[in-house]
Amino acid sequence: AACGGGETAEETNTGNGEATEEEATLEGSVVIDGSGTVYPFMARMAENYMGENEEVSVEVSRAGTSAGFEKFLVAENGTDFNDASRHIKDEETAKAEELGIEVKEFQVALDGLTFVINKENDWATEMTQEEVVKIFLAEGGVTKWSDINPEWPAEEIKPMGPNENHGTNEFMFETIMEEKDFVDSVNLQQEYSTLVDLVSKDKNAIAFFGYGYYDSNKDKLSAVNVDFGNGPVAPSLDTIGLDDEAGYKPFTRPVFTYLNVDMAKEKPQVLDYAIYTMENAQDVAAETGFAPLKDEVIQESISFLEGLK
Amino acid sequence: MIEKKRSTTNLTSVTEKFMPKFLLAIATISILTTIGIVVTLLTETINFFRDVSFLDFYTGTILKPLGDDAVFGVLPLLLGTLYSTVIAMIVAIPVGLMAAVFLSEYASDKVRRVLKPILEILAGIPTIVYGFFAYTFVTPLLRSFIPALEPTNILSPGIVMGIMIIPMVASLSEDAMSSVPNTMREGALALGSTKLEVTWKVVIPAAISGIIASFVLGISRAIGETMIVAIASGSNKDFTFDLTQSMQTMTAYIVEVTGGEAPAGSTIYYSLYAVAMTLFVFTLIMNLVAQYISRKYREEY
Amino acid sequence: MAVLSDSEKKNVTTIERSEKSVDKKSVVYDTKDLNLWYGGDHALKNINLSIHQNEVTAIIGPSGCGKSTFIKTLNRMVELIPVVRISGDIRYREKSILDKSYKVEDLRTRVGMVFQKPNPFPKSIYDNIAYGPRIHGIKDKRILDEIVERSLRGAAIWSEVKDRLKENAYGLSGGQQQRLCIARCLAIEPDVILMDEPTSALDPISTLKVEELIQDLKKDYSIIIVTHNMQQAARISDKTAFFLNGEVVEFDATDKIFSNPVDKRTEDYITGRFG
Amino acid sequence: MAVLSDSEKKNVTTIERSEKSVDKKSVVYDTKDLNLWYGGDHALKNINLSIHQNEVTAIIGPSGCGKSTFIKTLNRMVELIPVVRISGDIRYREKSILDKSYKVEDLRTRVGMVFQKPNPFPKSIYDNIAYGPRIHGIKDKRILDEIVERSLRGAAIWSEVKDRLKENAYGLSGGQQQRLCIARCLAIEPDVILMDEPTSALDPISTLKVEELIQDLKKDYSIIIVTHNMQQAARISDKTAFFLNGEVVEFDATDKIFSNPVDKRTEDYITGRFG
Amino acid sequence: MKYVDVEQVQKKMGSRLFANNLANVVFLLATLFGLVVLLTLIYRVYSDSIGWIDFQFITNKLSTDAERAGIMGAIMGTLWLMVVVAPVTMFLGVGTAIYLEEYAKNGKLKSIIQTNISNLAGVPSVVFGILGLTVFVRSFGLGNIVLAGGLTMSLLVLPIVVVASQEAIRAVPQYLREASYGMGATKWQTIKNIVLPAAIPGVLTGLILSLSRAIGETAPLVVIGIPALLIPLPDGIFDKFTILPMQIYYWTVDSALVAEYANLAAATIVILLIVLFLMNSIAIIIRNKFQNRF
Ligand SMILES: Nc1ncnc2c1ncn2[C@@H]1O[C@H](COP(=O)(O)OP(=O)(O)OP(=O)(O)O)[C@@H](O)[C@H]1O
Ligand SMILES: Nc1ncnc2c1ncn2[C@@H]1O[C@H](COP(=O)(O)OP(=O)(O)OP(=O)(O)O)[C@@H](O)[C@H]1O
Ligand SMILES: [Mg+2]
Ligand SMILES: [Mg+2]
Ligand SMILES: O=P([O-])([O-])[O-]
Repeated sequence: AACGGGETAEETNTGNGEATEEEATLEGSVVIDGSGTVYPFMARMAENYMGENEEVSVEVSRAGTSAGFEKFLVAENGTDFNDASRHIKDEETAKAEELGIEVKEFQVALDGLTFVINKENDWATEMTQEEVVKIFLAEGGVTKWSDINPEWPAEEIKPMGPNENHGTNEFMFETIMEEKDFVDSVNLQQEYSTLVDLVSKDKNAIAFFGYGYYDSNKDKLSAVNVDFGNGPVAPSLDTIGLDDEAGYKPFTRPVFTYLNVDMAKEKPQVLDYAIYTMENAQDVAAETGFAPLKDEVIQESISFLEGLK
Repeated sequence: MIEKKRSTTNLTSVTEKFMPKFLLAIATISILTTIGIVVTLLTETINFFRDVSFLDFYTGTILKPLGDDAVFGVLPLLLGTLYSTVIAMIVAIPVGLMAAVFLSEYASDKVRRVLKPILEILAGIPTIVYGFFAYTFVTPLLRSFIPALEPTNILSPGIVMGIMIIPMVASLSEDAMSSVPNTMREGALALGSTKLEVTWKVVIPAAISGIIASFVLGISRAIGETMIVAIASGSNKDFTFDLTQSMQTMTAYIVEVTGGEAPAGSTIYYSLYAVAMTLFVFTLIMNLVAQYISRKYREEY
Repeated sequence: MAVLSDSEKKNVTTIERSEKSVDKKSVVYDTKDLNLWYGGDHALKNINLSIHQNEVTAIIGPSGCGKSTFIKTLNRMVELIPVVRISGDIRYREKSILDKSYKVEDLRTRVGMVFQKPNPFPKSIYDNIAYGPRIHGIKDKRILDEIVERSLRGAAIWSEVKDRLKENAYGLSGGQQQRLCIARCLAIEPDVILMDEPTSALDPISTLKVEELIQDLKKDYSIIIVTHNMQQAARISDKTAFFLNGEVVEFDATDKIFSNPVDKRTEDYITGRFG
Repeated sequence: MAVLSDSEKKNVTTIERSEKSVDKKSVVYDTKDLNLWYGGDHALKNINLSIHQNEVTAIIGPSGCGKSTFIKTLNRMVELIPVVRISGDIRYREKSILDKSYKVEDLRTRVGMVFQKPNPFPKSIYDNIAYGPRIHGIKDKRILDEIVERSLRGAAIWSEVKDRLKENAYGLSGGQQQRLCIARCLAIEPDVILMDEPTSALDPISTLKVEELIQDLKKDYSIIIVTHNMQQAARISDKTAFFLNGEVVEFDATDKIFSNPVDKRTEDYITGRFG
Repeated sequence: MKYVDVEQVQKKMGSRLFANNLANVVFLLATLFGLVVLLTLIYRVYSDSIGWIDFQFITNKLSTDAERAGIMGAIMGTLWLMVVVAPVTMFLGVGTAIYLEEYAKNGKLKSIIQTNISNLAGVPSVVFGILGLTVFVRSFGLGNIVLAGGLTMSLLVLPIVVVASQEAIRAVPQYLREASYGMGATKWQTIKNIVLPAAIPGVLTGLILSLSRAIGETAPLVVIGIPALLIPLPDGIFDKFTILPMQIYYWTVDSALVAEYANLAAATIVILLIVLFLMNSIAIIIRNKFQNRF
């Protein structure tokens, strides 16, 4: 592969001279698992970090938010960070307390739950919030496109999304569907790549996942513009970031990474990486399809982390 | 010289006594491996059957390993495995057998010397490469004929698996046919048979157990094949009979669950072992059957 | 007797004629300047032989002299060896069998062959015999049954196997297997039977039985037999050809060859001075 | 010459003594009622033989009579075949070698063996010769060099190979290979050399060379040689044992055996009436 | 009564010969089918990789950015894996073969070991992965490092080396052993100095074939858990690692997300196939060179 000129660009926008000197002495590993939604963000972050810290190995996996928490909240050999596309649940917090693990939540970016359809699907490009949710509900009574709009094709809809390992699944189920059951025909997958592939090849497919995966696959997928009551809103970095009626509001969500604070105290490279992540969160978020956080959120996180030193 | 000899005698005789025991210890590693496999699988499988009843597992048509209402029925996986195996063998048996007949009965020495190594190359290609081939080439190709075919489906990996198994069936069947004595061929030719008749009525019946053994080994290989299905057959766990659909095999399930890194101790983690145990037993039976059949045929002449 | 096709009518007349004058029996095989090479090895040299109907012709000679090669040339089995080259002509029933248009399968249906080592198929006794008729298109069970019985009777083995026709032929003794192979050959109702040392793998008693059988078969078939055993040639054959280094040294009535050979080398050979 | 250990000093004296009175040469091997079975096969029957120092003893007899078996029993090589059972006694230098406490490796170091087919190791000529000394613990390059040269000279092959000691032994001709094997055997400075048809795979000229060598070696070693070739036995041996069906029919001075055998069977055999 | 009517036979001959000739062609085509697939596969992979294989691709580290991604990590991982697999399988495989061929009596134990080895050869690789995961990664607490993967792979390919070594040892002529014993060598001296050196080409061939199997295996490592994105190069057998087939796997799976990953996968396949081709060529050269030495 041709060597990208991007390398130099990235070097210039990271850290100051002082930080680099400090990092030069760091070594060891940082282990991150969790959200598949956050994965592209975290992978890019890790890659950038390792470009500057040759001796540190940052390992990023994407088992899904819930599966990730199971590996984060263990007595021994747990992960250092768990990325999450939802808030930590009460039972997970309880487990952390039981194990004596101090967990700290850092918001890293904003995401919008995006409903994607096949490029050939030229009818369902706009739906109301109610319509799009109905497709996924067991009691929604929708099996064919024509059940939503009689003018649409009388073909079976193929709803799909991430499986229960994923925070996105739970966000959909708990927040959007208000804990009503999924329709039986829903096809739940482990890998986001599978969903992208399936929708890109199936005219009747509709899937939900984080905006980032739509953003990087715009050539293969179309997004549904959702009408939340004020006219259809196209998901985009702008609309996700907006906090008003023109925004993508009910479908937006913060995404996080959870830090094992004990590990950060024990392993300097973990703490260093955490700080690095917060310092660069805005830039990397924009590159990987997330709406960046506000400065004050970032500052708050950094000062907490600096306090751990 | 002989004095020196004596000084080494002690060491030599110690080595002499020690070596056989040491080598025996090494040789038992292979047995330990088998024991390791069986014990590992069995222990966790027993744990699994504490959570899920044996009957439910082997008669259940619903497999939903995640979420609060997890259900473990292995039939969808068995069906997926059965489908991929049957499709593979539908490709591998006729093509492999015909290739074997060609190489053993029709081809001249020169032709055989060119074609056999090509089959061997085919057998040496890593399965991941076949997986890539199935997913990025065969599936799109098939979809242009069968529009209903899902992007991941059981048909395409089944076919590619069959192609992968062709060399195995061909070479083992050819071995069996080549060991049929020439006098039998001559006897049949002298009665006015054509080559096809000699092959069909004399050589194949005489070599039948070796040929069947090659089929059984092929089946065993198809049951155990992992990467092709893991890449190209998707992870649909529905109990469906439609081969244009995605279906998961036992092997692909194992890859999916370990790839998602199910935490130790959960039911889904144990289910990994129960499925692997089932897979292990199936392939073991197939291998033993193949060994039995081919041992029987070796005794024939 | 046999229902003959038109093309064979001519032969029938010949046969009848020949029965009158024993000396002028009709010619079955006629080789003209037959030469054969295995690669560069000249294995048959200018063979000119006429083989007559309803006779037993014995081919004798020391090991490697080309006996098997010659007999395998008569039904073109020798062509199975890729390096073989042939020149000259072989006429079977007046047609050149080396002709491209002559189908080997056809030839081999009319010229049966029995090999040195009994080579039954790994099938039942019945299926061994029925093999030939079946490939030639006979499917009728009754007809097959009859062919099987007749062939086994013809090979003097019927009484020994009639109760075990469905058993595998490999259960038979060596001598029985050889007679089974002869029966298998009879089942295609050949005109000529080629035999390459058919008794060399057999014990004396089985040999005797096969020899008797050959004497018996002579009535209906023409037989060409290769043998190492000179006593055997003397016992059963009408004519004998003595081969040496790929050449026919002498070919004459068996009595003549064994009592009064013309060639010194023949004499040396039959008196055991070499070979 | 060889640096002998204490345990061998005794032998040295024996050797010296024997040189004085040729008739009463010291006994090297003595077998008492030696019997050997391959499973149920009785291959050696009540063998009683005494073999003397600095003599060539030939073992003759028809194929399968047990010659190889006997000679392989003398260095216990026969034990490599799992089904072998032995009874009776073999005394080598007055010690019973069938005794459990007798180490075969020791025995085989003192009793060298040359086989029918030349069997050099797939190593260089040098390494072939040095193999024995090395396994017995000699590592010093200078000593090894000396042993190699002396052994090759002893086997009359030094001049032919001295410039190619580092080449693979398989590059030698058959006769050279056999002499190499003899040299290899000399390198362990044996007391006795066993030879099982050492020339049967060689051409006449090589055979002659090996025979001359054997005559020469007799000065320093005791030699037991199995041969199919009666002329060879007559030419090179002092004593000859005639084996038949696992028994010793006659054992005497070679002259006597060949000119005036006692047993009818010996006579029949050496005059070529069977075997 | 004549049943085999010469005319009938001749009449049928045409169709029988036609069937035979047809069969000849069909069987040839069936044999060539493999060739066609092979060529298609190679062409497909090659054309997908055009423009993607260059020096940078080989020497760069892994990256999520397709333009910058390289396979140095996978290459290093593969090499380190070999550092574990080669000696371990050699040691276990040759040891087992020597025991079976030279020491074991033709008894029950020998037949148990022998049967066991042929059964192990038929155990699906994914099951070995589970063994490795449970024993090496978890019970021994090694984690998903080169050593754990290497040990797993060693057990997987062990039967190949054992069988090849057995054949090689069996091919050493008995007369060489006899010659050695005849010089007073002990059994082990004979094995060490004569049998093994003579068998070594066969053993090496088996070893190379087993290594090429190990290089191409994916399933056991997927089960053991190789991270999808591992950028640092492994420095030893205690480091985490990835190997070429794993990289192909992840890139193939993710090719739906980033189309260029398919090209990267194809390029990696080309490299992998070249490596395998070279290894097999070496094995064949060794085999041919030393085939009929005795
Ligand atoms: N397949 C072959 N390829 C090359 N040469 C052959 C082949 N078969 C036979 N020959 C050679 O042809 C010559 C004649 O062989 P043939 O088998 O006809 O002898 P034969 O008279 O039948 O001997 P035997 O009595 O030993 O059966 C011999 O020199 C033999 O070496
Ligand atoms: N390994 C063996 N297992 C069983 N029987 C054997 C074995 N080796 C030899 N015999 C039998 O022991 C008898 C003597 O054999 P041996 O090899 O000693 O004969 P020989 O006199 O050396 O014959 P030749 O002159 O052919 O070498 C023979 O009947 C032979 O069949
Ligand atoms: Mg012959
Ligand atoms: Mg012998
Ligand atoms: O992969 P998730 O972001 O849905 O947990």
